Amino acid sequence: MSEVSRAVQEPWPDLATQREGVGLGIWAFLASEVLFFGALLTTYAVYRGFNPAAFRAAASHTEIFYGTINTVLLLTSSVTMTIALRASEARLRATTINALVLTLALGLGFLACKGLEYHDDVVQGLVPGAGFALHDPPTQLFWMLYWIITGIHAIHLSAGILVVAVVVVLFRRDVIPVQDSTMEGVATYWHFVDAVWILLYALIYLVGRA
Amino acid sequence: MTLAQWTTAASNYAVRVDHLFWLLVVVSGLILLVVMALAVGFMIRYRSGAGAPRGELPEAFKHEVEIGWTAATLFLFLFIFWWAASTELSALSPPANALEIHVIAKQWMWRFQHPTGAREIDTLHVPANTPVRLVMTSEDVIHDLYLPALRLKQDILPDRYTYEWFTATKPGTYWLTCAEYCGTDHSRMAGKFVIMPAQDYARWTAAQPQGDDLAHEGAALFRTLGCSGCHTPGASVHAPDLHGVYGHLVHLADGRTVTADDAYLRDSILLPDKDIVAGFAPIMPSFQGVATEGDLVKLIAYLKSLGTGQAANGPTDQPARQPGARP
Amino acid sequence: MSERRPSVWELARGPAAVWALLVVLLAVSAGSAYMPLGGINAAVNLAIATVMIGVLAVFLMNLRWASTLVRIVAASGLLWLVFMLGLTFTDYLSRP
Amino acid sequence: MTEITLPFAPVEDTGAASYLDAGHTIASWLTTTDHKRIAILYALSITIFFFIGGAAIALVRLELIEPNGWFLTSDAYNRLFTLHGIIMVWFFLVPSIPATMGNFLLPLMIGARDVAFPRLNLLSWYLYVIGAAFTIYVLVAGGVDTGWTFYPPFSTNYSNGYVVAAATGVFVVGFSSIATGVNFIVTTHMLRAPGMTWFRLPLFAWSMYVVSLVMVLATPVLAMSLLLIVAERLFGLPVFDAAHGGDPILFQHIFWFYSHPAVYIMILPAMGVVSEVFACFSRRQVFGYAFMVYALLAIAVIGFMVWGHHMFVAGQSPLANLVFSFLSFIVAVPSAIKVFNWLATMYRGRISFEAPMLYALGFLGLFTIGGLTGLFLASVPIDVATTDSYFVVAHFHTIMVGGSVSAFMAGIHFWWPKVTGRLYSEFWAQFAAITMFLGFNVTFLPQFVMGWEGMPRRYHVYPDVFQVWHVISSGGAAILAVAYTLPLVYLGLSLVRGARAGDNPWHATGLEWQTSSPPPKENFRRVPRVEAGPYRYDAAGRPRPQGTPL
Repeated sequence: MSEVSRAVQEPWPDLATQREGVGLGIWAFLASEVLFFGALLTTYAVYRGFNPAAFRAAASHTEIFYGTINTVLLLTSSVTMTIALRASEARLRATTINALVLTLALGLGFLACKGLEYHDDVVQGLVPGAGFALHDPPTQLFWMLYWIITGIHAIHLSAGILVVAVVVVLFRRDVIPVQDSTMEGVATYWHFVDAVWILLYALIYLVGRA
Repeated sequence: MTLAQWTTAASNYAVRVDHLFWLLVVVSGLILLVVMALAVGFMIRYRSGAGAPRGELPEAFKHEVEIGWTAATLFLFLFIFWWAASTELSALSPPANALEIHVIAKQWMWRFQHPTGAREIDTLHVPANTPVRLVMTSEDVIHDLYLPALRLKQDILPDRYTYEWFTATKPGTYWLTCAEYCGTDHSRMAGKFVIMPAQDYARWTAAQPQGDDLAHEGAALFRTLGCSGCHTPGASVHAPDLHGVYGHLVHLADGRTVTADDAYLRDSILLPDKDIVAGFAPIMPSFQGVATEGDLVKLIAYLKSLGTGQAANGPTDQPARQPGARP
Repeated sequence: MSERRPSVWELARGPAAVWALLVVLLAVSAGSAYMPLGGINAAVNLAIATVMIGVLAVFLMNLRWASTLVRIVAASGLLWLVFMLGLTFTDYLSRP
Repeated sequence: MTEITLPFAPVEDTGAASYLDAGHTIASWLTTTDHKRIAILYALSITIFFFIGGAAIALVRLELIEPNGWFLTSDAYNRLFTLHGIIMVWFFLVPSIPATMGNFLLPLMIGARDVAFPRLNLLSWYLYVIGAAFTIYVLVAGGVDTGWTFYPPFSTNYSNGYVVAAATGVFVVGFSSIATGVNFIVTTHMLRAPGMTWFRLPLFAWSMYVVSLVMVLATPVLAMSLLLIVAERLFGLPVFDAAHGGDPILFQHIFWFYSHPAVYIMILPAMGVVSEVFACFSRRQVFGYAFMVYALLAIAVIGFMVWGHHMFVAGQSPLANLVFSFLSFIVAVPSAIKVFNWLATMYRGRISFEAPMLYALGFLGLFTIGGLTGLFLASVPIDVATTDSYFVVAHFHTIMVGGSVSAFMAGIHFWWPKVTGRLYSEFWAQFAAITMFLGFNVTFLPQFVMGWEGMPRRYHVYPDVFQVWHVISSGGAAILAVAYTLPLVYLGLSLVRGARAGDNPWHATGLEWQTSSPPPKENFRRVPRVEAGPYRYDAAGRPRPQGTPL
């Protein structure tokens, strides 16, 4: 009982309403995020629509190996995150923390892969500007979008990793009980970052392969 | 300067715009008057302490009133939209024989190039009662050619063409100025817009110091920039023959078909890999940074002089060719 | 506080099935990208990505169990994205 | 106002500790999670920026007395109007009503103890402060000259101002908007008092809810558009570079996808405020309450589909021009309905003319003018003729200053007794309201005229034929400056020597009037139970409160 009352915060009347409120809040935030990425998608769609050949040529230089590995890593992390959320609802403290740590590791693995991939891209001269490796000017549009979109995605993922790390510490030290409504928000946000990546995978790595 | 140099409506289109404007002034003036009269009337009649009936109104009545003024507003607005839209649509397409003048804007001046090769800075002479089509581009930021006497504005973009056309009717000296904020001296990027009777215009252009007309200068550039090395029938390099290409349909390597208009030719010179003509290898280098905006105008004029394709009245002479227009 | 606590396996079973489905879809998508289908490649890849995101949203983000309100909020982001794409392309596709 | 005997006893014992007494240290304010204190923090911050932005434009108007300028360089002039735009739009108008009155009143009006996420609420203020710090840095370092619209390629490659810092400031303050929006949405959904159904919400609460939707769905797009500008300027990426096949017009699409709804972020809360004021000072139920709600929602949704009317001359396709023109006419319908409903609210009322009502009446007139001139600009040929001229400047100032700022003042005066527990000088308040209305018209009506005659906006030097209008306009601006400074004085004085206001000085019906003035930290000692909709006044003008304490 005291655990429950500890999890309820001002101004909420009870834990159920609070969970619902956090869920609604995070979804409202994600609707906002959809439009944040949406502006980039619109840019991508317009530029690709008018430079289809250049986009195919440019995209074939992306590292699909890293891209695919990263997609699998993120998909897996979503599953461990779901397990963490369900465990927290069932008040399984140890399982929650373990699943979160696993999620954290997968997220860090993604960033590590991404770093290697960025390194390769730079080495191959795929940073738009003087000395860009490809000939046709509109190919730079694709790579401009590549850097911006994956960069912003990586920042989102890093934020997710940071939050998960903090939550793990708070759970371990028992500062907040695991059934706290925090998990609801953290999990939903994490899945969103995963969902964005799934779309990016199709827009960045699978173009111009055939 | 007189105010008339700004406000005179110097074309039939401008007169139509003024009609629409005054219609709107009258309509919105009446609405404003009604709103004000009701507000003041209620303020007096129903002021606190005044003896006036204050009973509730029946709900059904309220409902009908709401529906009533919603419908009335909607129909009025649709009427205005219809009027405005038809004014816009009536001026969409320039006639095929329009006189083509090139406009190049840069911080903070205007360059105008007439088909005869006459060119001027910060002053634009046009013949009256003759359709004129402006083909405009910018060398730096976005500008906007504002011709107040014609009620016309059109943004001018770098690396693109935008278009504008009009048939001026009232000879006189008016203003032209930049209407899109473009930096420090935006407000000084102004000049004169001179509408002259057609014969005066002809005399004026004849009197201009002019070497060659645009097409001849373009022909010279075609050689000095090295275009002719490939784009001549006998060249060793396999490149498309450009005779009669202008206005012609071009089949591209990826299966699309485009019309060779100003925007296409410009892109082909600057972004040669974008639209590869079917049957040719993408070997042409980009002339980005080699050919200036002025050079492009001349080159395209030269290509036009080589004869136009079957679609002479077609796409190029279509209205308001927009920037971003992609073949 | 006497309800039975589920085992880890019970918790993981559902998500693991979803994971398997997603990985299969990923494989199909990546594989199809190498088949020369012309313009259909992009359509297939986007369709599979949409399905994957849908599966993720419905089963892992719990939209399946969410209130109508949350579903409306989730849909509104997409609807507004449609406004943005739709009207922007009204311009681009009709430029002469 | 005629003396009205209250049919109910005050529900709170006055004299109990208010939120103002919950700590008197600076730290107690800077770490507060009380929505009422955060509202005060916001109010102080936006007031500072209002006067900075006002000072910038005062210099501009002074300079424009002479056609060729007399004390500013063109660069300085350009920086001043840019700064005026950036500050007034993002650091005053957008947060003005929602972050101050919305924060203070939304929980009170719906009978909640606080907003849903109090710490997020505080975070949103700190985000505002961080964004503000960037803007102050830009101001001190030497300004930015892109205009508030940041159009590329000028902003990315040609401007020599502090574009990156300015864009970062706006980017950050955008997230403060999003945080406020999310907070209000969840608050309105989850924390309404028992019996407070959706159609019993006061229209101000409705407007806060609707504006939150717009903030949440529009602001991220602004953030991205600015991020792209920064990416191009800072890293040289060819984002909007036509030489690489990019399109500067695409920036305009993305930018206006936010910036047109931003106009509704500014005006929807204003509509909410004046609805409250009209009902209270007409002693009458708002006419067509349900239609008012639908109109708010319609404006919010359709308002997202009209952004292209800012781009009729930008190089958009003729078809897109027609579509956006059509939708712009459609979005004007619900706005018109609201004007008629406010008028009808006065019909058969018992109208009294305290300061809030005077401001609201000023709003009504100016909003009508602003809305009607909007019809001109929705018509493509008229827009082509007048866009980027003073006609547009006058139009949107009539909506944003004549509309939103008038409503902001109406709200400040209406709820001042609730917020501070004090009454201000009614005479000076009425004087300021009338001066503001007159000053506004003297400033902006001439701008309509010269705009139609062709005077382009953002012009440092101008043809001398327009001088007479500029001089009149600058004179009006001087009157406005006085009118805006006056409230600072008499409202300030009321804090030290104003009479005690009592819990419900206007005899209004909303829940916020049923707690003490100023309210206690927890808003209500006893959670109210809501039994009816808002704005119930009997035939004699006596209020019947919305709820009773449980």
